[in-house]
Amino acid sequence: MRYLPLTPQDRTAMMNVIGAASVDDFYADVPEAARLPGQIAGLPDHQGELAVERHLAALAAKNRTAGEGRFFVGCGAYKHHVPASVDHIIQRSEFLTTYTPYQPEVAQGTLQTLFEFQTQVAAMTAMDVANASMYDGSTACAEAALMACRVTRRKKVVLSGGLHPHYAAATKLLCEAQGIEIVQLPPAIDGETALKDAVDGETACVIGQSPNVFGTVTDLSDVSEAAHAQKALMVSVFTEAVSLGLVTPPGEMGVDIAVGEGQSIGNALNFGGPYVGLFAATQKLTRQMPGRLCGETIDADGNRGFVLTLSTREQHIRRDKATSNICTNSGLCALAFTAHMTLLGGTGLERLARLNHEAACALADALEGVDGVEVVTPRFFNEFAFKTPMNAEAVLAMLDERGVIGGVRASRLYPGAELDDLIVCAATECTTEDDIAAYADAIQEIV
Amino acid sequence: MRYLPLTPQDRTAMMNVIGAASVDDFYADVPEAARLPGQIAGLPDHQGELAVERHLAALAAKNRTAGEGRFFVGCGAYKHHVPASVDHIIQRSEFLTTYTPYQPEVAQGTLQTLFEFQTQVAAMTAMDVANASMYDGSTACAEAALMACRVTRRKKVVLSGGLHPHYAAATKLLCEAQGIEIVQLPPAIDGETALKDAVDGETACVIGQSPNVFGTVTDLSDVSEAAHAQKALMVSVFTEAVSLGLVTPPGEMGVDIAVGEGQSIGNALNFGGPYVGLFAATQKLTRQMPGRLCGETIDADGNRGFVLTLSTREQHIRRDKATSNICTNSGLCALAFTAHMTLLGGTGLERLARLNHEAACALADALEGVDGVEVVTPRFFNEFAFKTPMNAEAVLAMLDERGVIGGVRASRLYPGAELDDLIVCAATECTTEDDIAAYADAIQEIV
Amino acid sequence: MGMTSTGRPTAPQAFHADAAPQSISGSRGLLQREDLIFEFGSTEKTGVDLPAPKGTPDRLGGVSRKRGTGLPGLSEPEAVRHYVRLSQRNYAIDLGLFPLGSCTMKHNPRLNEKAARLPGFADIHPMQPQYTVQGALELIDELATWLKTLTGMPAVAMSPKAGAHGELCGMLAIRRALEARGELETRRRVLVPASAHGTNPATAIQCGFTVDEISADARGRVDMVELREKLEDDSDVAGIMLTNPNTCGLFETDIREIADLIHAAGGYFYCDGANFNAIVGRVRPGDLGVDAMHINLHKTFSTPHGGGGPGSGPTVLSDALAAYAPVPFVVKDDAGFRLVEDIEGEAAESFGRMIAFHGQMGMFVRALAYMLSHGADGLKQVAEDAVLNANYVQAKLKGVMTPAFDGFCMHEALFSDAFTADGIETIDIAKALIDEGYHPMTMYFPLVVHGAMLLEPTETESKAELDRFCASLAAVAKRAAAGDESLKSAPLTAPMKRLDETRAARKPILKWTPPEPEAVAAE
Amino acid sequence: MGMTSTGRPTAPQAFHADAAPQSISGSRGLLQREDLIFEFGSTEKTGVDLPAPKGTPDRLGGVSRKRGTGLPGLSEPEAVRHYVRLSQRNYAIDLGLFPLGSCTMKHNPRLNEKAARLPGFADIHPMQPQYTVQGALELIDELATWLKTLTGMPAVAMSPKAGAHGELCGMLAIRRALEARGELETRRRVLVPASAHGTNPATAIQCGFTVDEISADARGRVDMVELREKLEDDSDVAGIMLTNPNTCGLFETDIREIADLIHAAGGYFYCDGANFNAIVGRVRPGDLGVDAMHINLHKTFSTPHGGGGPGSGPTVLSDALAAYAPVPFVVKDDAGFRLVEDIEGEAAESFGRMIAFHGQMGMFVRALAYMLSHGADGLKQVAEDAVLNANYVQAKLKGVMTPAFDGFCMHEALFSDAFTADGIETIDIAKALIDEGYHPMTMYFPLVVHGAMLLEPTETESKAELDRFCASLAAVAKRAAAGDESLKSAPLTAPMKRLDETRAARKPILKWTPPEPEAVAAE
Ligand SMILES: Cc1ncc(COP(=O)(O)O)c(C=O)c1O
Ligand SMILES: Cc1ncc(COP(=O)(O)O)c(C=O)c1O
Repeated sequence: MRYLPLTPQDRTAMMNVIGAASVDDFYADVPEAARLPGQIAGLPDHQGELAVERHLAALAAKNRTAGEGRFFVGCGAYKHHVPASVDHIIQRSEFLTTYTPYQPEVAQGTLQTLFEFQTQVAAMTAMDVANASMYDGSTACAEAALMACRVTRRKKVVLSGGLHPHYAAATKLLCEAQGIEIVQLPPAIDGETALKDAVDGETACVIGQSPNVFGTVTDLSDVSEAAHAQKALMVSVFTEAVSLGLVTPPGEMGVDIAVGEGQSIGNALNFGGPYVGLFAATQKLTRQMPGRLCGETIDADGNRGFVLTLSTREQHIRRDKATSNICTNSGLCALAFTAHMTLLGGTGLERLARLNHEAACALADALEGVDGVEVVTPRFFNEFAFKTPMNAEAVLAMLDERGVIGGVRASRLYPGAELDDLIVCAATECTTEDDIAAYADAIQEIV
Repeated sequence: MRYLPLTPQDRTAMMNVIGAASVDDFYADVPEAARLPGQIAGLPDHQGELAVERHLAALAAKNRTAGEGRFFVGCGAYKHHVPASVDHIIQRSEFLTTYTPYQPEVAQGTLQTLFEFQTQVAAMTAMDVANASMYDGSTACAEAALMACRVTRRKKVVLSGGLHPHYAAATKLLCEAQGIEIVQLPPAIDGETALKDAVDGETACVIGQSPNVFGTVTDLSDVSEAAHAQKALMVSVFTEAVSLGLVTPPGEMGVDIAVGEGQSIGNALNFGGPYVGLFAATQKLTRQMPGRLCGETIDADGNRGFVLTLSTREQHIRRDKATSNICTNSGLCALAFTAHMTLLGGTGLERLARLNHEAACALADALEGVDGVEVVTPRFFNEFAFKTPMNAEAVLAMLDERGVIGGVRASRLYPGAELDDLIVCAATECTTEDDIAAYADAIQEIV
Repeated sequence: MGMTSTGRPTAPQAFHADAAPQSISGSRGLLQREDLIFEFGSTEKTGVDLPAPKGTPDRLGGVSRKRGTGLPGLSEPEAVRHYVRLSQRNYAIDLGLFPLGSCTMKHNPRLNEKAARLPGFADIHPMQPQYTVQGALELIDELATWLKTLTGMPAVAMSPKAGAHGELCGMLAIRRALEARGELETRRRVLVPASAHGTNPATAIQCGFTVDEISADARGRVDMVELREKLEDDSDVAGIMLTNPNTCGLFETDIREIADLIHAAGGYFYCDGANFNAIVGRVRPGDLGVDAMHINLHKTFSTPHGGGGPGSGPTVLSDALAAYAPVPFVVKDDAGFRLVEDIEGEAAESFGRMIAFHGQMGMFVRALAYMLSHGADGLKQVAEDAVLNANYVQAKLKGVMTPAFDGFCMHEALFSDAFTADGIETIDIAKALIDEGYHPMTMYFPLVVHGAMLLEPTETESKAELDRFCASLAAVAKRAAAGDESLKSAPLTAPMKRLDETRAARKPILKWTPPEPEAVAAE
Repeated sequence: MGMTSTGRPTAPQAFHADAAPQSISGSRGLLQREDLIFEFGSTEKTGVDLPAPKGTPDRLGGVSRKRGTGLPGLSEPEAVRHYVRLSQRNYAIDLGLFPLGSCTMKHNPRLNEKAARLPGFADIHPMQPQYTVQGALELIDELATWLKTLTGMPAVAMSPKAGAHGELCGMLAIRRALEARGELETRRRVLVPASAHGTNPATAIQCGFTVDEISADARGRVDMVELREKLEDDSDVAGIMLTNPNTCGLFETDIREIADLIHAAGGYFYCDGANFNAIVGRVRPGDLGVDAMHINLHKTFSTPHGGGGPGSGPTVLSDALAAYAPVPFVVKDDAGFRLVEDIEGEAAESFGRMIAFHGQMGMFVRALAYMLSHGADGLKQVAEDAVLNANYVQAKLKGVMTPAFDGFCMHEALFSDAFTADGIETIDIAKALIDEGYHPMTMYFPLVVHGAMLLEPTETESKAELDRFCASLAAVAKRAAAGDESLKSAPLTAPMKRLDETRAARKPILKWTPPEPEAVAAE
C-alpha cells in the first residue's frame, strides 16, 4: 500500500525486537465481544490513484461550479478571484504539513505569518487586537456572545433581525446550553436600526451585522452607545470581509468585539468549508478572548521571534476554566487570507471593494430598470435583496433555465417568515457586464 | 504592475544614485532609426489575473483532452497516469525556480536528483552511463548519430524503416548539415530486421527502434553484431519508456548508444512538449556524450556531494570543439521522471509495463475479433498497427463520431508511402475494458 | 570545537554557534533574513492588478470607511519570496518524523490535495440550489457511510469543524437527550478522567455541565473502584467523556463495563475518538457501548494539519442520540440527495445548528480520497502498523527512558521524566531533539504522568526512520540522565534559539505597531 | 567566536563551523540528512498502487527483459520527504536575488503554472486530430503574433526547445538560404565575437560552418576595424552571430552598420536574443537589420528554469529567411487552424524538421500568460526596470569593484577582478556571496574580461533587496581587495562546503553502484 513504508520483513524484524508474536498481542485488551474476525465488511478494498481520482472526478462533475455560469449567490460566502500564488503558498509542505506551532524554534514560519495575520485583521476591522482565527464566522459569533457574557457577568444576548440566521442559530445553540437568554429580533432588511431599543440593564451584548444578511450596511455607532449606556458590549458581525475596504469598520463604530467570515479573502467557496473565522476586540478584552494568540518575544540570543501566548486562557492549560474549548482552528485558511491580503495591500483591498460595490450597483440599476422589480435594500455593499411580484423560488428556477443562478430566496433563510417574494443576490469583481445584462434580460422575460 | 516591485519613488531615488536623467539615457546607444516613440503598437495593455485566466481557459476549452474520452493515440507520446505527488515535487519553489546547478554548494537538491536520475536511466536501459537529459527523444536520436560519427570518424548513418519518421527527420537534418550521409530504409512494420544487411564499412552507426513506430518489438542483438563486425556503432531508440519494464532493454542487445523519450514517466502529454530526452551509452563512450553529466565528489569537510562534471565536453568550456551546442536541457522533466520512477521502483515499473501490455493485447484481441480487421504488428508492447478494408482517415473520423479517438493513421506519419489503410493505436494502464469494448463495437459498425 | 561520540560538546561555552561569520545581509547561506511585511511593504505596492473603478456614485448611504487600513502591499515576487522564506523556518511531516503524541501527524497524500481542488468541489457555493450540487451531497453521504461502517454506529453528524467541535456536538446531543427525558435540570455531572485532553472538560463546561474528575489507576486506565464510588449516587450523572485508546496510549481494558455502568446510571458514554488511528479497521467503537464519538479527519484520515487547522470532526451517534443530530444533514430519496436544513419534519428533534453551512467539505473530499485509497484492508493495516511502530519505539527506548506503564502500548509510547538527572527537564530533551533534526514529542501531557513525553510515530514512518530517531532520542536521553547541562542551551541548529515565552505573556505584543504612529496614517 | 564589523572572523581557524554538536541522526535542526534512494529504498516498496496483471499470454514474441532493473522504490511518504528534504538544499529565485548574468533569473508567476496545467493544454496529445486541438493551435498562433510584433519580424519558428536550439534553427535557415542561392559550398565562414556565449560557436560548427572570432574593442563592443578587415574578402562569409545587447551587458552601438556590412558581404545576421529582456517593448530587433534571432521564453518571458530546463527558444526570421522555417508550423484559414507538417506546398522550401512534435507547448502557455499579464505597456516597463536595476547595482558597486567598461550598462553589470588582491579569485567572491544568502553572479564569462563577474538583477528585484545585496557584495569585495584569506573557505553556512570539482572529473562517478555488486542482482 503506497502510504505504508513497512515491508513484511520490516514487520517481522520489529516484532522480534518488541518480543511480540503477532499484532494481536497489542490488541489483547480489546473485549472479546468487540474483536472482529477479519477486516470490516461492507467497504471496498484499497485502490490506486487512477481509480480514486476517477471516482471523485465523477462526483465533482455532478456539481455546477460558480465559475461556469452567471452566478449571483452570496448570503455568507462569496465568489472571488484568488491569486494563483496564494494556492502555491498554502501548498508549501512546510505550511501544509505542520502542526500548531507549539515548538516556536521550528515554527517561526507559521508564527510570523500569524502575527502578520493578527495585525492585518486588527487594521481591517480597526480594532485593537485580533486572534489567530476561529472555525468560521458563525462560530466566532457564538463565541463572541459567550465572551460578552463572561465579561459582563450577564446572561442575555440581543440578536439583530439582520444577523445571518445561521449565525443566529449557532449563537442561540451555545448560549442556551449555558442558560443565556436570547432575544432574537424579527428578520428585517434594515434590522440593525431596531437594536438600540432592545438593549436593557440585563443585556450582556447586542449583536448587529453590517453588511447584514439582506446586504444592508448600517453605522452601528448609536447602537454601541445605547449598549454602552447599559454597560453592555457591542458585538458586530460581517460575512463579507472585502466590505472592510469600503464600509465603516467595527472600530469606527464603537464596537467592543468584531467577528466575521474571512472566506472572501484567499479562500475558495468549498461548499461552505473550510473557512476562517475572524475575531477582534478592544485591548482591555484581550485576556477574555477565545482561541490562539501569537505574540512577539526574543530568543536566547536576543533575536526577535514569535510564540503562541496567553495560553492560560486556553483549554490545554486551563481545562474547565478555559475561555473556549477550541483547539484546532483554521490555520491554513488564515495563511491564505494573510497571503492574499499581503498581495492586495490596503490600496488593493480598497480598490477590490470598490469594484465589488460598483458591480452590485450596476446590477441593482439593471434590475430596477425592469418594472415589477423593487430593490428593497436601502444601503448596500455588494449584495442586496429585491422583490418581484412572483414567488422567489419560481423566479430563481426560471432564471436558471436562462443560465442565471440568481441568488438565494429569503424563504430558504427564514422558512417561517413571509418573505416568499424576496431574493438576495450578490455581485463581485468576477461579475461581468454580460452577466448583469443577462440577469436583467432574464428577469425582464420572467416578470 | 504586480510583477514589478519598483515604485515610482524607488525609480526616482535610484536614478539619482545612478546620476541619470531618465531611462532614455540608458538606451542612448540605440540607433535613431530604431528608437520607438512609445510602446509597441498592436498589442493589448496589461491585464489582471482574472482576465488572463479567462482568456486562456477559453482557449483550453477548445481542445479535447485525452482524459475525457476513449483515447488510443500513441506514436511517440503516451497517455499515462502521473501520481499527484510528482506534480507537488516539481512545483517546489526550490526545484522550479532555480538554475542549472553551476554552484554545487547551493544546488545539492538538483544535483542529487540528477545523480539518481542518471542511475535510474542507466539501470532501465541496462547501459553503463546516462546523461542528465536532452530536449526530447528526437533530438537525443540526432545527437546519437552525430556522436557515433565523431567516435567512428565516419560519415554515414543507417536509419531503420521502423524509426519514428519525426526522429528520422530530425536526425537527417543535423547529419546532412554536417555532410553526413543518411541511408533511410523504407517504412516497414518489421523494419529492424532489414538493418543488418544495410551496414557496411563506411557506416558510423545503425539506428534501430524497439518498440518501433508501428509498435513492433525486436531483439536487436544480431543487428548490433552486424554493426560491430563493421566497426560501426549500434544505436537503439525507444519512444515509450514504460516498455523498459518488460521489453528487452538496449543493454541486453549489445547496443552502444541508447536514446529515447522519457515523457511516459512523470510527464503529461503537453501537446508534445516539454518532454525529456534520455541518453545512455557504454562506459568507454562517456567522454563523447553530449549534454550534462552529474558526478560524485566530496566537499572541503570530506562529505559526499555532487557536481556537474566533464564539462570540458560542453559548449560553455569547449565552445567550437564541444560535443554539442546544448545548454538548457529538460531538468524539471527529468525531475518528474526520476520522482515517478522512485515511486514506482523496479517492481512497480515492471507491473506498470505488464498492465500496458495486457491492455494492448486485449485491444488487439478485440479488434481481431472483428472481421476485416487485421493486426499487422507481429510483436508489440502497448502499441500496434492494424489494417481495415477502408481508408484509415475515414475510419478514424467514423470512430470519432462514436466517441473513440482511435489512433494515428500511418499516412500522417508517411505522407508519401502507400499506407492509407493502416492505423497505429496504443493502450495504456488508463485504458479501460469499456474503452476497448467501445472501440471494437465501433469498428464492427464501421467495417 | 571537539565533540564526544554521543555528540556531547567537550567545550560547552563554545556552544553559541557563531563560528560562521555574521553576514551583512542578515541571511546565512540558504536561511534568508525576512522582516515583517509591515517593515518593508508599502501602500504603493500591490501584487494584484485590478481594473480601475468607474467612479460611479455609491449606494453606501454614507456608511463608508473613514481611515484607510494603512496596510502595506507587496508585489508578487516579494510576496512569494516572503512566504517561501518563512516556510523554511517550519518543521513539517514532509521534512521528517513528527512524533507529537495525540496528534497523529501522518503523511498527507497529495492526491487528496488535488481532488479537493477540483472545481466541482472547490468552486461550489453552500447556498446554491441543491439540484446543482448533487455530487457534493453524494460525497458527503458516501463519506458518512464509511464513517458509520468503520465505527459500527448508526448515525453521524458532519457539521463539526474539528475534534473539540465534535465533542461539543456529542455533548449537545446528550444534553438534548436528557432534556427530552426531562432530566436535564437534575443530570449535570459529567465524569472526566484526569488524563483527558483539555478540550474534554472545556467542552463539558461549554455545554453547561459540571466536571467530576476520575483518576487513573496504576495501569494508566480508569480507576474502576473510584468510578463505582462516583456512581453510587448517580441521579445527577449526565455521562462520561472517555478517550479510547486513552491519552496514555492504552486501550481502556474495562471499557465495556464502564459503558454498562454509565448506561445503568442513566448517563451517556461520550468517547473522544482522537486516537481512533490505533484501532481503525480493527475495532468498532459501536461494539464498545459508545453513544457518541468524534473523529478527527485531520488525524486518522490524513487531512493536513496546516499549522493549526482547518480540521474536521464528524461525530458518530448511537441510536439513543441519533434523533438529536444537528442540522443540516443529507438524506437520499428517489428525487436524489437533499439537505435537511430546518428544525422540523425529519429534524424535529435536532438539537439545532452548529455552523453556518454544511461542514468542512474540503476536508471531506480529502478524507474520502484517503479511505478509498486504503480501503477496508488498508485501514486495518494502518492501525496495525501505527501500533507496531509505537511499540517498536517503546521497545527500543525503554532501556534508556522510563516507560510510564508496563506492557504493550497502542499507537503511542508514553514515558515519564523519572530517568532524568535533577535540573534536566522534559523540555530540555524536547529541544535537544530539534538539534537531531526531529520535532519534539508531546510534552507534559497527559497530566497524570510526571514530565510526560508522549510519542506517536504513526504508521507512515519507515523502520529506517524509526531506528535513526530512536538512536537520536536515546543519545539525548543518556545526556539527560547524565545531567548534561548543555541540553539547556538546545536547540542550537534551529533557525532560532530557545524563545522566551514568559516574556511574551508578561506584556503581550499581539500585533505590529509602527515606530512612530504617523507612519501608518500617512498612507 | 568574534567577528569584525565587516563580518571578518577574528579567529579564522575557528572557521570550520562545528560549534553546534554533531548529531547522531546526521541531521541538524531543519536540515535533514538524506541518503540516495538506492541506499534506503527497496524493490519491496512502491509508492504506486497498481492492479494486479491478469497474467494473460504475452505478445512480445520473446523480446522480453532478462534481468530486472533492480531499482528500489519508496512509499509515497518516503518519496515526498526525499524530494522535499533535497529541495531545501537548493537556492532559488523564490528564496532570493539570483544575479546570474546572461540568465535572466526573474520571478516566475504562479498564474503561468496554473494555466499550463489546465487539462485543455496539459492533457492533449501532439498527434490527435487537429480539429480536436484548435485551441492549442490558436494559442501558438497568438503567441507567434506577440513574438513577431515585439521583435518587428515577419516570421517565427516555434519548434526550438531552448536558446541553443533556436540558434540551430536560425543558422540552419541561413544555411538553407545559402543553399538556395547555390553558395553553400563557398560560404562557410561565420563571424563570432570572442565575447559570445559558448553555444554560438558550437552551433555554427554543428551546422557545418567554420568559426572566425572577432575581438571586442575597448568599449566592449565589436571591433569595427577588425570586422572590416575580416570582410575584405567576403566571398566565403555566411554570416555573423552577434548577441545584442551583448554579453558584456552593452548595446552594440554599431549594430546597424554591422548589419549593413554583413548584408553587403552577402551574409546573414544572426542575433542571439538571450538578452532581449533589456530591450523588450522598447527596441525591435527587426529595426536593427537582424535576419534571425532566438528568444529564450525561459528568460525574457518568465518560464521557470527548473534547475536546468525545460526552456523554449522560438526563433524570429526576416523576409530573407522566412520561407526556410522548419515544419511543423501553424497556418490559419477559413476552416480554422492547421498544422503544416510536411515539406511540400507552403513548406516546400522549409529546411526540415527539428523535433518530433510542435515545440514546447507547456512553455508557450506560460509565456503567453506572462505577456498578456504585462501587456505592451508592462513589457516596456520590464525592460526599463531591468536596465535601471542593473545600472543601480553598477553605480553602487563601482566604488569597490572594477567595472569592465565605462558608462551605463543595459540589463547587467560587468566587473573584472582587477580590484582583488593577489591570490583572491572571482570564485572566492562568488562563494562568499553564498554566506551572505545570495546566489553568486556569473563567473569568468564573458571571456573577454579577466575574472569576469556578470551581474543581472532583473526587474523583479525591489530596491530594498538590491540595497541589501549591494551592501553584502561590497563588504565581500572589500575583503577581496584586502586579500582576506578566509574567503577561500567560503561558503561556511551553505549545506555543503566548497566541492572538489577536479576530483569529480578525474575519475568520474556518474551513477550509484552497490557496495557489493551482488546486492542489485539479488532483487
Ligand atoms: C485527545 C484529544 N482530544 C481532542 C482533541 C481536540 O481536537 P481538535 O484539535 O481537532 O479540536 C485533541 C487534539 O489535539 C486530542 O488530542
Ligand atoms: C547569451 C546566451 N546565448 C545562448 C544561451 C543558450 O540558451 P539555452 O540555455 O536556452 O540553450 C544562453 C543561455 O545561457 C545565453 O546566455
